[in-house]
Amino acid sequence: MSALEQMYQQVIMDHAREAHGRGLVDLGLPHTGESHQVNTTCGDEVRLRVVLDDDTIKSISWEGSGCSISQASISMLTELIEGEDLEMADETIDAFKALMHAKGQGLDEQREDMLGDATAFVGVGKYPARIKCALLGWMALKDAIIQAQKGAPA
Amino acid sequence: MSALEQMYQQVIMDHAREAHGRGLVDLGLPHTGESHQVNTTCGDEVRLRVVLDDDTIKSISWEGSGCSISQASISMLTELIEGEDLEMADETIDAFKALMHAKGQGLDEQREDMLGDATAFVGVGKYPARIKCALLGWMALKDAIIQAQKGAPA
Amino acid sequence: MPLLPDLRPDFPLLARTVRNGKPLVYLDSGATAQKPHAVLNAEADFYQFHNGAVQRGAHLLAEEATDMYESARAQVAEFVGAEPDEIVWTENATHAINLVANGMANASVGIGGTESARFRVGPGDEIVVTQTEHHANLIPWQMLAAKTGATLRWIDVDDDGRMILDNLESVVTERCKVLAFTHASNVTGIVSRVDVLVARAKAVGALTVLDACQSVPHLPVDAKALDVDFLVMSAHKMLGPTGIGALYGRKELLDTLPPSQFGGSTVKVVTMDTTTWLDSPHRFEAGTQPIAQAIGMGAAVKYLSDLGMEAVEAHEQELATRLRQGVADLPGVRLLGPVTADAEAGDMLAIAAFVVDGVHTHDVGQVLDDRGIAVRVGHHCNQPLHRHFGIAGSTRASAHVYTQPEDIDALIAALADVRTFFGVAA
Amino acid sequence: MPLLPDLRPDFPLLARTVRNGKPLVYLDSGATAQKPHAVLNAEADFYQFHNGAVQRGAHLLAEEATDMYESARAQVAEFVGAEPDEIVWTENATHAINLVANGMANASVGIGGTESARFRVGPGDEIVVTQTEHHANLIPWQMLAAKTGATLRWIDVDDDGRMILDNLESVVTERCKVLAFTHASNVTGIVSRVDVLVARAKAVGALTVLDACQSVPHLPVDAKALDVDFLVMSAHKMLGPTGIGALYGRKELLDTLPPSQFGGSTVKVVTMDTTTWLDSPHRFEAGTQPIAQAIGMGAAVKYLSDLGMEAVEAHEQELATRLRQGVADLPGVRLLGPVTADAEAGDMLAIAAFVVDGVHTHDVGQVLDDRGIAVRVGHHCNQPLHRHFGIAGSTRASAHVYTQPEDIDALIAALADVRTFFGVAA
Ligand SMILES: Cc1ncc(COP(=O)(O)O)c(C=O)c1O
Ligand SMILES: Cc1ncc(COP(=O)(O)O)c(C=O)c1O
Repeated sequence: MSALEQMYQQVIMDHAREAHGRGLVDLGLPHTGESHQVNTTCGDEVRLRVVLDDDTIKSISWEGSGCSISQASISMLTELIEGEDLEMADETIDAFKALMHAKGQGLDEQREDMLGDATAFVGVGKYPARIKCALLGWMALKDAIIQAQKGAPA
Repeated sequence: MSALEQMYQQVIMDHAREAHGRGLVDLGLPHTGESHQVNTTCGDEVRLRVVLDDDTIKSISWEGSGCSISQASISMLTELIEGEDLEMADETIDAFKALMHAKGQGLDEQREDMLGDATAFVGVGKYPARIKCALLGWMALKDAIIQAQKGAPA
Repeated sequence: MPLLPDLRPDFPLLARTVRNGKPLVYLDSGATAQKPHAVLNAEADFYQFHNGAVQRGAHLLAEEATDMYESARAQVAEFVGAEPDEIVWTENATHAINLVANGMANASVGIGGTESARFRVGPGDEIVVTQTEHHANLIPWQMLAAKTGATLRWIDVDDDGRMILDNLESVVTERCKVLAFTHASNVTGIVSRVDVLVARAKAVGALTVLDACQSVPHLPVDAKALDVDFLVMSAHKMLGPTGIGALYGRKELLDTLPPSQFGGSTVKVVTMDTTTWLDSPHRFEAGTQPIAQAIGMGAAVKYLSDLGMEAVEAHEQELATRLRQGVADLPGVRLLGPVTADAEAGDMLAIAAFVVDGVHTHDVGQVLDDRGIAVRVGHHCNQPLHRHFGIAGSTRASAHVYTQPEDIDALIAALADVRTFFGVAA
Repeated sequence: MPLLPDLRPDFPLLARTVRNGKPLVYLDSGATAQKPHAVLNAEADFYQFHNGAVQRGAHLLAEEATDMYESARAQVAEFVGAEPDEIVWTENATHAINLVANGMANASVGIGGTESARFRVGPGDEIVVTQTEHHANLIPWQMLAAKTGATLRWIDVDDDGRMILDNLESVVTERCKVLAFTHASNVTGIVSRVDVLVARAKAVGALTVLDACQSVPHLPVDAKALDVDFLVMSAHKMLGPTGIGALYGRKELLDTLPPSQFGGSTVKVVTMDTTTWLDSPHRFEAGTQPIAQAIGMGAAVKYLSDLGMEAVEAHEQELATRLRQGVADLPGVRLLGPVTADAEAGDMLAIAAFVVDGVHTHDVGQVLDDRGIAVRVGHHCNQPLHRHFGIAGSTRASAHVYTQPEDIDALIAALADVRTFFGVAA
């Protein structure tokens, strides 16, 4: 597998084509948080919304456009994190960041398990300029959770 | 003669020690012009005053302080130009400038004759940073003549 | 039109390989150019034999450094048809534009006194730019407007990115104090109708500021012939070093524009609470100057002059057509701007910004990079124009004197495969 | 105190001869330092193998260039005890000070909104400097006062050039919004009582700006330990290239100070009439950055760190005493400032500015130059202090890591002959 193929693995291409969670959902609940992130290199944007129910991430939805890496990454995080609790979300975010900074090497088994399909992004770590793409949604997620915790009413 | 000795010839040292024309003279006449010049490298200043009587430079006087090159140069120009007519003054100013940019080479005989003792500054032309020193008074002279011609009453 | 000889041996970087030993196809010169040995040697020679502070001190090194620094200024001046004291060194072209805009802002609050009055702007005055400006020639003017209460207006562009000049008289009016526009677009490669714009500015008494970043490296440019008031350029796009650019300004303007960077080497007399300025260009060069970089820029314009700017222009035109036509002919690829120039507009740059249907610009760039082809992706510091085209970004290929036709052919071949790779080919 | 080993072989320029084959005695490092091979090689390596635009594009060169550029930032940050995103690259130290002063001027007219309110100054507010400042740390504050209507005040110095701190409370009052002062004087070599000044500024809630141009190259400096808000330095005095300096600022301040140079690479979203900024440090780095120079500055601080700043300081102290005592002991020569430091003030720099009775500074410099000794003559961009000393200029010798005791001995020997040459010796 060439470095390019390693970057654009099939599962990534699939998520890029059919992204999960696209389209902002308004549940009309308190503890809804939103974050808008821009990748300043290319102008790609994402607006991501999180709804908390106690410690649980009840809903993730988003809108935006971007490259296959950013879109697939947001799609996968939606799948991975929706329905999970905050602690697990935090750990997963950290694991994904670690994967991005692993320069194309994998992580330990435990964290790879936690990331599931998202380990497919391992190849991105070899391309520093693309790490921002892969992290875009995750930064939005982290920020939206903080906003939601502030209890901003929907 | 070393380059340094060529620069600081005896006649220059003598003028530097006993400068002509120092002390501003107020003749109370119209067609008096004054110029203030600063050598921005070292902060040296000269204020030079010219009084015209028709086409004749009736009086040159100045005050200021500076290095031996600048002081000797002002002193010599006072001796050379005072009492001369404007055309001769212009030509001498041009000849002195030419000497400064001759990189330590002399000028043709005619212009050297015109400069008299001031040809002793030939050595300064080898030191670009010092040309400003030697020219300081001459710039002031040129400017003061223009001011005087404007007929600014004394 | 004849191409230049193959100059790649003069450019050490072009000999390197990338991504597992692939030869480098460098098509990102619009962002920054590679440097010939002559430029690197000029800087090294300065540091190794002549390094000293300029315009200060009386020792030999200081003299030599000053002489080299001022000679470089004279070289750059000659290159754009100006006098040496009409050239101010700046960190880059962006800073050169800011020097003018910030100087005008300072004049507007009274700095420089009545001598600087002609640079004042305020409520009721207008500042005009265009919709095809690089951020560097847009934001400084936005901020000048914000600081002074003047109004920012702009010349729109058409679907091809050409400035719309029919209604120029209604956009550039008597209220216009300054008209800032690009000489050549860093996205579409269109060369502007400087003649038309300058004529209108003159008719209403507005100052003109020409962003010549993309033109000066590729076409003969003569500031006096163009009759602009200010013109900016960046060395790093002209085969020169990073860290240096230059502002051309008409002497009488530079002598009265107030500085906006204050410090040593710019002053005559300083007391604890007052300062008087030197004449231009030194009044603008605050602090220790980018000396080695100025000398490097001098060497760069010498290299270009030795090639001959007419020859450089011919080379650029030849590549422009091959590149833009090649991209436009690809199925599923949208070229931004016209394929070739309009008759009266003259040249186009050898730049092609494009969008591949169904593939994001970052993904396009990635596939090209994997093949050793370096292009730029994103908005190229020109968000408003991309928004006008209805897109967030594009992929841009751009050439320089060392670019050869086979570089362009390599790009076209790789692009043909991009859609297949992402499974969007017909 | 131990001297450093003889480092001259690391500095190619020091091998050259001057004025008819005389060996060079370079004592003008206070103006600009010579560069070691390590710095020249770092720049050459960048241009030859990695040159590309940073923070843009996705190709290999762009990635490598960005990585080298940001690594250099981290090196400089570590060198002064800061975080990488607390370091902003500037053209030189002068521009770094202007960045703060002009940013405050912009905040004062509303740029940056309420987020930037803490930087606003206006009538009734005071800006305080000292009488021993380099023009770079004086004029920007004069101009901030002129633009905003704030009042400029200053801390006087005594006959030796020491800041008078007894009455500090009456000079730095509750009205003071910013206190800008030098870490070490480029004329007297006195190191300032940063602790006392910072304590007073904090007591009245004023921002502090430390001009560390002369300290950072010679002493260990830790911005956090000094507890200043901003600190500036210039690479060319630190064995680094020309064309680059750096501003340290506390992150929370840098994130809210409005920029004053506008253009590409500083922005998030740009429309034709609005712009939002990136966070620091990028919001301040408008246009194509001085990339090679940043990398060169990184190599320079690595060279200094490898020597060890404690060792550098010890070397400097040893030379300071030899130089200042040597000059002070010469008959008919007046040393500016005290011979050695006061106990509580700590270090002095190995700088000696002096006046030879009856001989103008330019003439002194000329004789020294003729012997191959490079010193600086004039006011050293510090007119107010010279005026305070009752003189227009002085001759200044200054050392660096490559200076050896015999360089200083050569100066002292030559100085002894200067008065004889001009016939003013007793
Ligand atoms: C104390 C001091 N501050 C500021 C500066 C200005 O540094 P630069 O000229 O590199 O901007 C200098 C050097 O000239 C200096 O010695
Ligand atoms: C048209 C145009 N203007 C201005 C600039 C800014 O030049 P610099 O980044 O060197 O300041 C650029 C290059 O990025 C450009 O292409």
